[in-house]
Amino acid sequence: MIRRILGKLASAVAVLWGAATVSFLTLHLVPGDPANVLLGGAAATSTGLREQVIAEYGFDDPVLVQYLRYLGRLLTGDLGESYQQQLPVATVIGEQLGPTLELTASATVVAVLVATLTATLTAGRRRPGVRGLTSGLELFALSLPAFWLGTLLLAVFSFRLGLFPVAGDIGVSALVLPTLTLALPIAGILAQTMRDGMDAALAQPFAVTARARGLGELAVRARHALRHALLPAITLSGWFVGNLFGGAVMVESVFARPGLGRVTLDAINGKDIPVVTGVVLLSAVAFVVISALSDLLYRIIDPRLRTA
Amino acid sequence: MTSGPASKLLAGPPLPADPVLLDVDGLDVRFGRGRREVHAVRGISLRVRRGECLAIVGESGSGKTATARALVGLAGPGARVTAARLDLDGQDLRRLGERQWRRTRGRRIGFVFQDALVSLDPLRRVGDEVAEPLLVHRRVTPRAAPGRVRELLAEVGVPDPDLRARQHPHQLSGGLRQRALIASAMAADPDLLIADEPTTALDVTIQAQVLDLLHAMRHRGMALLLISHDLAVVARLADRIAVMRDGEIVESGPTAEVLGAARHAYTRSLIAAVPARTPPPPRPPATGTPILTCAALVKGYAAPGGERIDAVQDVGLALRPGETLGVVGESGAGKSTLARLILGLAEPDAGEVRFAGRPWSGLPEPARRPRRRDLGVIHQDPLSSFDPRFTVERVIGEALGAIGTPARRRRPATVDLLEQVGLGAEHLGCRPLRLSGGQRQRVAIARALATRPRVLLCDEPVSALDVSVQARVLDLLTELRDRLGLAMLFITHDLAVVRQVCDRVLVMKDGRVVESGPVGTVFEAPAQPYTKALLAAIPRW
Amino acid sequence: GGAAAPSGSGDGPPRNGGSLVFAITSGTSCLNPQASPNSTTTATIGRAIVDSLVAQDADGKLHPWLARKWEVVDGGRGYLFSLRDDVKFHDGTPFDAAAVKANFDHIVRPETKSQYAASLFGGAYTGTEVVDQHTAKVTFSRPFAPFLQAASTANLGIQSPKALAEFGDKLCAGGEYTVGTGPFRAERHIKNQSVDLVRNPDYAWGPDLEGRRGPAHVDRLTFRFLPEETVRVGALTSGQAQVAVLPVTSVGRVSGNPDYEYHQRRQPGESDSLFLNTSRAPFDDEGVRTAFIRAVDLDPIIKGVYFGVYERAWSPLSPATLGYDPTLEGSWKHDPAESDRLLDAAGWTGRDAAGYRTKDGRRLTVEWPYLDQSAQANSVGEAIQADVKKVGIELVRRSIDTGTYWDLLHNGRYDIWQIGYVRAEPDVLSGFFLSTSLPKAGGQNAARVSDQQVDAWLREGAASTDEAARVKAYQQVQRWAVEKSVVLPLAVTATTVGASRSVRGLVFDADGRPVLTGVWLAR
Amino acid sequence: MSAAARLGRGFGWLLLAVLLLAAVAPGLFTDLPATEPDLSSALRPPDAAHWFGTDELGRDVYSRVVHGAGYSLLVGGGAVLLAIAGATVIGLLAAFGGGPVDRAVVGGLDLLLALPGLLLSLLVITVTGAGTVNVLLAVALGSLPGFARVIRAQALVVRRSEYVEAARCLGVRRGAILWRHVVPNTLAPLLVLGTTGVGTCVVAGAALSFLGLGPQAPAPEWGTMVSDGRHLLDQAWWVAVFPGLAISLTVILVTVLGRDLERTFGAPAG
Ligand SMILES: Nc1ncnc2c1ncn2[C@@H]1O[C@H](COP(=O)(O)OP(=O)(O)OP(=O)(O)O)[C@@H](O)[C@H]1O
Ligand SMILES: Nc1ncnc2c1ncn2[C@@H]1O[C@H](COP(=O)(O)OP(=O)(O)OP(=O)(O)O)[C@@H](O)[C@H]1O
Ligand SMILES: [Mg+2]
Ligand SMILES: [Mg+2]
Repeated sequence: MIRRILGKLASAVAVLWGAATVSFLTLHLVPGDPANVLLGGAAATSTGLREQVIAEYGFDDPVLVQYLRYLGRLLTGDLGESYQQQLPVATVIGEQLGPTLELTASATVVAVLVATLTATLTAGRRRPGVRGLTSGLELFALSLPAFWLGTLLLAVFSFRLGLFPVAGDIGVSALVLPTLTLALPIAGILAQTMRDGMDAALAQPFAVTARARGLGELAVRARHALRHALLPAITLSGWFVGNLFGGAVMVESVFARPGLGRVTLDAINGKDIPVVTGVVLLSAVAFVVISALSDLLYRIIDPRLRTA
Repeated sequence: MTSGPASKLLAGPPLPADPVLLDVDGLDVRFGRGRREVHAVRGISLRVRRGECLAIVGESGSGKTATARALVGLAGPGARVTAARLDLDGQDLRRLGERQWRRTRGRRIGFVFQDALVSLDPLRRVGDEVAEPLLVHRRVTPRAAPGRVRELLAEVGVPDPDLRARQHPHQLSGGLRQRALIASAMAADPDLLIADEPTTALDVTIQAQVLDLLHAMRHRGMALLLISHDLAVVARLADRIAVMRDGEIVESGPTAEVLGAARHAYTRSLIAAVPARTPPPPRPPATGTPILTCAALVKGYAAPGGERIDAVQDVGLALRPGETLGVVGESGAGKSTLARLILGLAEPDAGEVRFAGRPWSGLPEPARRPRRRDLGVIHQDPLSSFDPRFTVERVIGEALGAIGTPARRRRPATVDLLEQVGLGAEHLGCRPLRLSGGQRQRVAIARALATRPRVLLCDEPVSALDVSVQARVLDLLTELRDRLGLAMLFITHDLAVVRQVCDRVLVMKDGRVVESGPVGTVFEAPAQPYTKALLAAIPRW
Repeated sequence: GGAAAPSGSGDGPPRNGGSLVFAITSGTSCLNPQASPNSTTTATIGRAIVDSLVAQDADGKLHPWLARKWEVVDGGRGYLFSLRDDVKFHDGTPFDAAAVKANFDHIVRPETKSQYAASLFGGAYTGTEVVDQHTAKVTFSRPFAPFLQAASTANLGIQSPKALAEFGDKLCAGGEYTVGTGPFRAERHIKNQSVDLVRNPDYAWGPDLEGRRGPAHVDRLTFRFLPEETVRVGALTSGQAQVAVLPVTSVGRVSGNPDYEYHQRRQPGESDSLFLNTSRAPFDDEGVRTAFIRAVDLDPIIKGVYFGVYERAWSPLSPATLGYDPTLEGSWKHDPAESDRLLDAAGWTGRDAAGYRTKDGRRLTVEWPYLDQSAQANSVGEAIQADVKKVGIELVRRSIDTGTYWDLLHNGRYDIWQIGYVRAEPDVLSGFFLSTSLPKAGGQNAARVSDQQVDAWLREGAASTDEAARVKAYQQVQRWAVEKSVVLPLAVTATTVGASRSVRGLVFDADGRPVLTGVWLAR
Repeated sequence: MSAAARLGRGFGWLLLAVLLLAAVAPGLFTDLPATEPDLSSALRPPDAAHWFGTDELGRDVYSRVVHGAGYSLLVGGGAVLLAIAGATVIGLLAAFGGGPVDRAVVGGLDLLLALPGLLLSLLVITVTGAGTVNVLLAVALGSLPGFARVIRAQALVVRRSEYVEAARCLGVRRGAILWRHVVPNTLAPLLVLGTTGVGTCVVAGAALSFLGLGPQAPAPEWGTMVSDGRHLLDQAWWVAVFPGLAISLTVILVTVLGRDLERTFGAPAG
């Protein structure tokens, strides 16, 4: 057990180190002089400023020295300072983490609920009507790029019908449309995966056995098949995190919500490499945490994976 | 034909006066539609009385499972079931609505499905699975359920039922799982218990225990519908036997009658397929220098928990030209690991394999490659030993290519080989998936022979086959051995098979050789209790 | 456009209280007006928090503000400001000459990394002298007339010296770190979301201009950053914001709706223009430049793409700026035939398979790199691209990133550069056409012109205190730029603001930016 | 399969064929220019002359959607092909390179998987700049790790399969085993993976375009069209809605047909 945990930790550290290195490399591959990026148009208004910035950030040191210094700073938890905002990256990201977490958490809940419901209600059903309709809807949902779905939802429910506020992160009602935008495409894929899992489980001998005991259809689904359907769904967790993040970038942009997505886009557009690096590291951490959690969940659901 | 002593002991007393419990007439089951329609069951009639045991036997795909499932209304999606009569205790099952079916299943008909190993929900505790029919049919209150579950598990002979109820299916052995399933099927005290192949997945020793258990159940007045492809298995239990083939019942009657004086040719072929009823005369012991020797082989694997499993411990053997050596032992005994060591697919941790008088284990693969042609292998599961994209011609052609047969001479050589194993040129273009099990195994044998080996290693070559097909393949192997003078190493868990084909036998348990010697000696006078148990479990009548 | 009477005045006395939400385009990366680039967002928010020495009215006239009066001394090389003595910063620090010195010195210090404010000193600032507690003298190395207007901007607004010293590198974060003397006190800034301001009840030193005297009427003023155009308009129409900067696409809907009041002010300064790089081929040839410009049928483009909201520009200088040369209007026509003739004359006589002109086997290609743009700016670009294609010029538009942007700009590796620049002062032209204002030196001379005559005019305009002389000098520059075809003026941009009916007292400053001191909410 | 399902499937393939045809020869479907502005007919609603209306520069939206098919399918298909090609090399290398190589490759893949696809794509664009080819590269890199993992897992399965062992026992050489058995059996499931991947990649490409990182104007790329047109949703819904529908339709088509392929060819050993 301890060895397993240590192994996991080691690979987590390796992933983080890799992420840090990737971001550092990106920094050095980016065309253009970082001093220009930092100074904007003021690059040369006063001589000396440029040199000062270069010295301050160590742009003139050998790459290896810069890399080691960068790693060293990371080890002490220092993510550096945003070029654009001249604030510590930790502050910049920290300020925006809240809204993104709120959005992704609510989207996760909605997506999982919707997927579970549709999967449970439609799995194994042969009636082409219901099943065709739901899988059609699912297909449609997953075919909608987040930016497009969001724009449509806004146009209809906010501008036309005025049911929800157009923007901002104030109150629950402002969260409804962004959540749906983020959740629906994910729910589409999740529902399909879960239904496939459920179909597979329902075809298993144990499901037939359960029916042969006199169990009703719903009971077979809820007590037996659902857990099995969850397993492949959990396998999607990595994909899920990636999609949540990618979706959040879009949703935050379309709904003009504050959050990490906006920060990332701004940073990428503005070549604010320290912030980009911070985001990369954060998402790597999120991935590591989520995969540890899904691992745990897997073990909770599937006793076969627990060591005897 | 004489009934063995075991069957005298076990067969229940015929109770002709008992009323008919299950009355089926003209049962028809079809799957699919149009050109793809499968007519699985074709108008069969069955009758089971209270307390009686009826066995349905027949080869794989004959429609046994389809029949059984139709009886509980679970023939499956896409199945169309019709019947002239389908009565349980006077009630017409054809008219049942979904709710009434639910009240019938589990409560009136208990069902133990084929595939005991996967018929318990792997994600739930064994106790919950056993309790399910109790709770669904409100036989006990939820509070009282655990107590009743424990009683049930104890009744079916599960030791330490408290612990087992709290465990998950994967923590139970196959035999225990099958017992738990039976306990669950019996929990709500049904009138009829349907057991579909209750022993196929099990080791011989455990198989005997489960059959004993089912026999004991019958004494509680429960009627039993037993389904199997193995005549020897049902002979011990059934009052009456119905023989199915291609969806029809070709013969039925009291057990002794069917076994003793089978009228239908198919029944007779089934009976003939039961091995080891008449052991072949012992052949003179082989002499000469062993072509294959293993000395003090040890192989361990790292188990998930961090400990090591010694799959093979201190195993030694010698195989001489023209000799057949059997290796037996139950699942996990280390037989396949031994085979892999001999094949050079795994390297021993200690010990040595010598082949044709020269070292074999521990060599780099390129050094072994030219000598591999002398060591043929037949795998347990022929299908997975073929590249799914290859035709029969390519499968065998590859083997021929490996010994340098030029491309243009491969086709006639392939046809030659196919003919040797009883197949023809018409099979050249087939993909393995489209061949029957017996044909696949023949292709596998043809491939093994393609390199003209001196030693043939067979790892469970017949365990995946139907009894009747199994008999034909065994005949083929012995015939080839005699004709080509091959040395054979025959790995199996089936002692009856060993008895039929081997000269000497090696009994393995937990990676060690517990007993070895000429077949006759070991079978007639086993020295070890483990061997005795194995022998006692061989089904026979 | 131009200066109109403040709207909504005259129906009863202003009511105090309530809070106002202003939906504004985007939070810039730096909210400190002294360090940020020239941005409407910073200027608008900054104006509500910090006061300046002088105030410029909508007509461009200068009025006393924190400076009671001023005097130009040393032949235009010095400005002597007599300061008010009754002013306090939001943090309680009294306002005095030392504060002025602290601010101006702070702005030009390299560590401040000022991207705009420092340039308002024209590189000529030599220092500020504290003559006495309430008299400050700002001195320059040469006569520098544009300074007074510069001193009226929020960028040179006076912030608390205590805050400047204390917060140092946090100033860009805006919010509570920006401490001024203005009608509102900054409370907090939530990045990418909003800036909250609260009323400064002590404010009694606003300039004597309509709607700017103070104190403010609303208790709370919130700027919401909504870069997504539809969302911003939605915020206004759904009542989540009372005032919103409108995208041109929505002007029609709001201006025609009686529930809203629509305000439009032309922005002064440098019109949205394309500068043609005269320092490299093919635009080093005046004929090719003229051919390019004549090939563009600008009227329908500007009218179509901007929905008739922005006027078509004729001069690099906006009509809302002192010194605009109205004679340039209609001075040239769309004339593809003339373009063809000029290009033939310039030797671009070949044609390649794609229909583009060639000379010596080289295609007539011009490159227009741009940083990410609005959809309209893109459309204008695409339309121009299609127009010049008709005369055989290939226009390659390339979206680039910030790093590349500065690289290309500094090194002159482009043919066309698009800039617009808001400032109510004709001297902006110096930034664009002075030979020393090359981008690398911090200027905007993207056409890379170097003409002694032009330099002379511009120097005269900057040095002279005589308005007529200045106007003449700057008009000559404009005419020259159009005649020499170094610039293709596109559109006179405008501030377009929609406000709900209840909003009263909204006025605009010389830059066409909303001033919120006098705003109040009717019931 | 029911008659209706067969019909639907036939129709689906037909539509995809039409889409592909539009991608390679848009001229067959429209003779209106896709990039030529005609300001006199800006923002016309859909009518007989302009089936999908016109945009703010008076360009025919239908023609732009037709011409845009090429970009979307190029990005979607190209990215998938590129990703699969890269993933195959990497996956096989890992599966056959042995312990250290495998660990290194798997570590690298884990790292890439740890970064959301969009973030990876954005990083690529940061380095390479915007543009069609760069979007293609970015999207390909974004989906490569997923593919590579599948391929490696499949290659491992194949490598350990009994038929590979059988070939070894026959004395077939390593190279021959790799080429004859492993590669074909590893790549078979990719057909399905690839088709469904096209849909994902089309969306990913459109998303990048939406963020302003796509093909350069005036290329009629669907994502860019939605992005630009959404500001006009009030006045001229058709400018954004039709390209949006085109994206959805394409994704649905390739997804459905990919699943169809899966049913037909998937898991042949089953
Ligand atoms: N759901 C199904 N759809 C189509 N065909 C089926 C289905 N279930 C069974 N069959 C076919 O019906 C026939 C009878 O199958 P069944 O399972 O009853 O055989 P069985 O006698 O139980 O064989 P085994 O000994 O292998 O269990 C077979 O040909 C089988 O392929
Ligand atoms: N690759 C492996 N890694 C870890 N453990 C293994 C491995 N192969 C076999 N074992 C273990 O070694 C033991 C012997 O396995 P082996 O396959 O040799 O048994 P067997 O006698 O062939 O059984 P069966 O009759 O079920 O085929 C088992 O406990 C098995 O779990
Ligand atoms: Mg069966
Ligand atoms: Mg084995």
